Amino acid sequence: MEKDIDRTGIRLGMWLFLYSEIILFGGLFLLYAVYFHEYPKNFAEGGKALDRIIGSVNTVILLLSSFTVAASITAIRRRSKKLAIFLITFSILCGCLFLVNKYVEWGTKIHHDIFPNSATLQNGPPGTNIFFGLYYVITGLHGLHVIVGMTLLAVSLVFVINGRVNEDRFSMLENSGLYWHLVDMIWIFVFPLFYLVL
Amino acid sequence: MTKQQSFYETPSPPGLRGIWAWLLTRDHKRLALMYLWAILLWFSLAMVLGLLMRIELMWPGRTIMGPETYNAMFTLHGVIMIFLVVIPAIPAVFGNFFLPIQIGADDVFFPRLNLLSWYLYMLGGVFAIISLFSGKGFPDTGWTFYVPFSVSTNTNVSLTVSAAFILGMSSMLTGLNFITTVHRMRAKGMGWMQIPLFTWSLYATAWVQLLATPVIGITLILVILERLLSIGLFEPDKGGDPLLYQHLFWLYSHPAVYIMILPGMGVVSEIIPIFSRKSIFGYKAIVYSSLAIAIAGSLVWAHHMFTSGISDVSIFVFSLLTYLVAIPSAVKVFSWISTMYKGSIQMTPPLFLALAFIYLFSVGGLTGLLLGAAGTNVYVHDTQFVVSHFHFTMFGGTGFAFFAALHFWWPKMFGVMYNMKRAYIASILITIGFIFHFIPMMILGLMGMPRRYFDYLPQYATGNFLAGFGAFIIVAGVALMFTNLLLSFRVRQEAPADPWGGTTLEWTIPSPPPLHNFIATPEVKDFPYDFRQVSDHYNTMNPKEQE
Amino acid sequence: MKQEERPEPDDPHVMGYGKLFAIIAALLVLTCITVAVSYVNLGFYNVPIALLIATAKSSLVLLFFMHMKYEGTAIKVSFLSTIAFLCIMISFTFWDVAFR
Amino acid sequence: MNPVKGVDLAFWYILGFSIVLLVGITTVMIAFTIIYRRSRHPEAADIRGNWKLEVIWTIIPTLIALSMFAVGWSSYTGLRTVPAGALEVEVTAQQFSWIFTYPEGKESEGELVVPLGKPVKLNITSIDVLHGFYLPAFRVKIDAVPKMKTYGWFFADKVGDYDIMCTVYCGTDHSQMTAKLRIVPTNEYLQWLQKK
Repeated sequence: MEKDIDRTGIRLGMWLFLYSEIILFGGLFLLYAVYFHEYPKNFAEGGKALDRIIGSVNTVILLLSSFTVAASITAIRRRSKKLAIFLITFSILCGCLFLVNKYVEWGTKIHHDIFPNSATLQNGPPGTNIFFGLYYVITGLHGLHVIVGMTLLAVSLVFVINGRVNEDRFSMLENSGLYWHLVDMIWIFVFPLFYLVL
Repeated sequence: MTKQQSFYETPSPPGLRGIWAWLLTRDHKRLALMYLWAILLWFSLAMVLGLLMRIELMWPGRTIMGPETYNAMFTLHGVIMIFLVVIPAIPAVFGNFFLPIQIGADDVFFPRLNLLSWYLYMLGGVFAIISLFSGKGFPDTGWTFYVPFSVSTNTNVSLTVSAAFILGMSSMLTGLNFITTVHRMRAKGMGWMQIPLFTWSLYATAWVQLLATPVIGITLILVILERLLSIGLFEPDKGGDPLLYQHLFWLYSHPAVYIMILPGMGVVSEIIPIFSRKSIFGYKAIVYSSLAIAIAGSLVWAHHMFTSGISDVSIFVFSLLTYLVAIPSAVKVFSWISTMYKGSIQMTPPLFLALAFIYLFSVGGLTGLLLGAAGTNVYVHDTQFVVSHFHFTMFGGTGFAFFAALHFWWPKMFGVMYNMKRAYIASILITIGFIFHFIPMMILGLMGMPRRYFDYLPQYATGNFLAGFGAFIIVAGVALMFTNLLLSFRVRQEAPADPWGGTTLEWTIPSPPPLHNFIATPEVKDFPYDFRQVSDHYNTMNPKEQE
Repeated sequence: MKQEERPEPDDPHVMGYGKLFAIIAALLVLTCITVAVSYVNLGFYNVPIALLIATAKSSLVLLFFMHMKYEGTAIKVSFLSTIAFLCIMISFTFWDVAFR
Repeated sequence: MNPVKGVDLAFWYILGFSIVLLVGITTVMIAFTIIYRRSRHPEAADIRGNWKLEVIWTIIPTLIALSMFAVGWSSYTGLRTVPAGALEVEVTAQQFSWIFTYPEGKESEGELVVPLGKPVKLNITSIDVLHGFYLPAFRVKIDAVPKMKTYGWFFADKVGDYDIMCTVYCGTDHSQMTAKLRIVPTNEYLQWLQKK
């Protein structure tokens, strides 16, 4: 391409996409707000049933990975390619760890017969059913976003290795980073809403 | 001027041939035309569905189909018309084609994303078709997919809903592309107040597309999850609240109404000044009213739910806000009419259609006032009156604006001129048929006939018969209009670069445009609607006399 | 359009490692606080406090990790509009559910 | 006041303004196309706006719109304020019929019989999907939502038969989901109530 790259324009496009993601989750947060208003007690009980430790660990994992992604951009711009590769790889591993935790967490819950349409939820109070319904939908959708984010980071990693992402052209990495941060930001809200409600 | 190769002759990216030059193109103009053919096809299909429904309703009882088929038909008519025709019609066809040209750019900012949008659009259409012929029976929920019915019916709703979801993605990505393009690719010297009004309206629309569409996205995902996993988020038996579905649904679908109408208003704002040879009256007022409609339109969704059991407090708030949305639309209508004051008006098919737009859209807007008031809303909500009202705004508004845009930009897009006389006859036929069709429906609604009725009580027979009669006239008119436009390819009466005497940038380049829209950097005027320089050369647009 | 005509107002700003470290440290501290507070029963106040801390955390991510602090007005204004729209979505629904 | 009157008043108020506006807009539009047609008026004036005019036509419609809102709202309060001493009938919607349950325990499907001269309050719910209770003659319309109680009321002021229809699409036989309202003199009503 002989044209100059309009990095600001590309970033603007990415941000616009992120807005739509924010609103997508916003619809779920709307449901959360209304049902919390309707069933505060069941929500508090449901929150206590979730494992606060796993939740906190996952929060820390995502925060750390966000940091390494941000640092990898600095690294690429300061031409330390090796450091950038290390940082991106670390972030992707963090994502994996997050998903493993999530898997364990969902697994335990499902083992205890708590999943959509399970007998326990069907016969329990409606508020609890709604709480866990929302829990599965929101964390599920979030998990899907983690996977997409990891894919984006993996592609960026390949590009960094083969030099298509370098100190002059790093929009791909930057945009993957923005996406990853957004996934982190959503988790920052999901965490207190599900694990810390009282 | 030596004739340049038009974009038809130069594929982009280069080296592609035949069908691939279209299927893999990144050229905004080719994509626009691909949308155009798809939309015309869908429109014709959905119109035929509508006609069949009207035939069924012309006589009481079963006429040509049973209730299951009828219910599937109005569902499909709604889904196709809303998601596949009216929402993408003007932005995807004329927006894609003319937004970059009007701001002096070579293409949209993300050409590849633009191609992806088209594929998503087609994929959504394919899903809609497949949903008809698979699963247990036609989807029969109406385009609103209201829960709990849409969750409990065992017809093939999931696939239809997925189609709507994919189409939403396509519309959202188009919006994203337009916003970035307007922000980053304006020609040098084009400030915000030098942007043509059509582009402005698309810009305002794009924001609504971008911010409102994800809401329907998540809502539809939840419907699908509900059907697959029965989570219960909207299921009253499991603690869910079906009214929340309606909130989420209208949170998108009300702003969507403005996604549909704003670009149409933009088209009219282009047409009226050109044929009045006079600057638009109150350029800034029109710009701000577009933005105001986009913003305020997002605040009034619950006025679709006044009888659904929501609280009286919310009815008060949403009814009040609804009246405030009416104002910017009124401002636009007044500005258009004032533009004609002391103009030099030349009647042409696009102007005729634009004026029909103003009339029919005013009827739609004014009947909207009856729907916005809490007390009268209770009376007419969910009756034929509402159906009539929104057809006045969606078909009388967006549909007519789309027809007007077709006739307005046809010579620019294809370089050929259609037959004026036939265009007039077709436009008049559609207008008359429209009134014949929808006024009886309005009266039926006031007499109390609910919507989505396969059969009706005897007192509604006359009105339904008349409406069916009108439907035939509309279909005849539309058929004539499309035939006339297509015949222009056979006759090949060449159109000049600027057949109407326009002032915006698209009229400064050849018809049809070359692949790279501008050879030299375009010169941007301080005011996009300055007609003082337009010569008398354009007094007649009949090319035979123009020489 | 030839884009080299437009002087690129690109951010020359590269986030220093030190600054990034400070942010991540602050984020971790806030996480500890919010978990700690959740063990104390403050009744109704637990929710607003948790949300307040979450907002503070996401603001840090937004402003520094996501470079929002150094973006132009277009992105800043549009982001705030998005958040405003989100707030309207949620709060206007409460006109209904809170008074039903 | 009978809420029907309030709704009709609001209706004519809004419709009146609308017709005036529509006729005005259309006439001016057509008149301009004729008066300023190019053959008669070849040179267009260069007018780009007039802020005074624009302010006026923003403010006046705002005021009209607000008055319409007020009229509409006050008519709505009539529909929601049930007078004391109303006869309360439980209405249950199901695919595809209406069931009316009286305080005395009588159940009736597809037929709502009420005594003349009494306000009647309808407590509406549904047992399956959404339905809409619509009684056009008395301007009553409210959705029937499962697990939720909604209400509507009317003043039975004239003997006669009236149609009840379903307005929210509810399945194949949505259009067949009708019922009859019969307003009868009180003694006839009492007799009907006794019947098994």
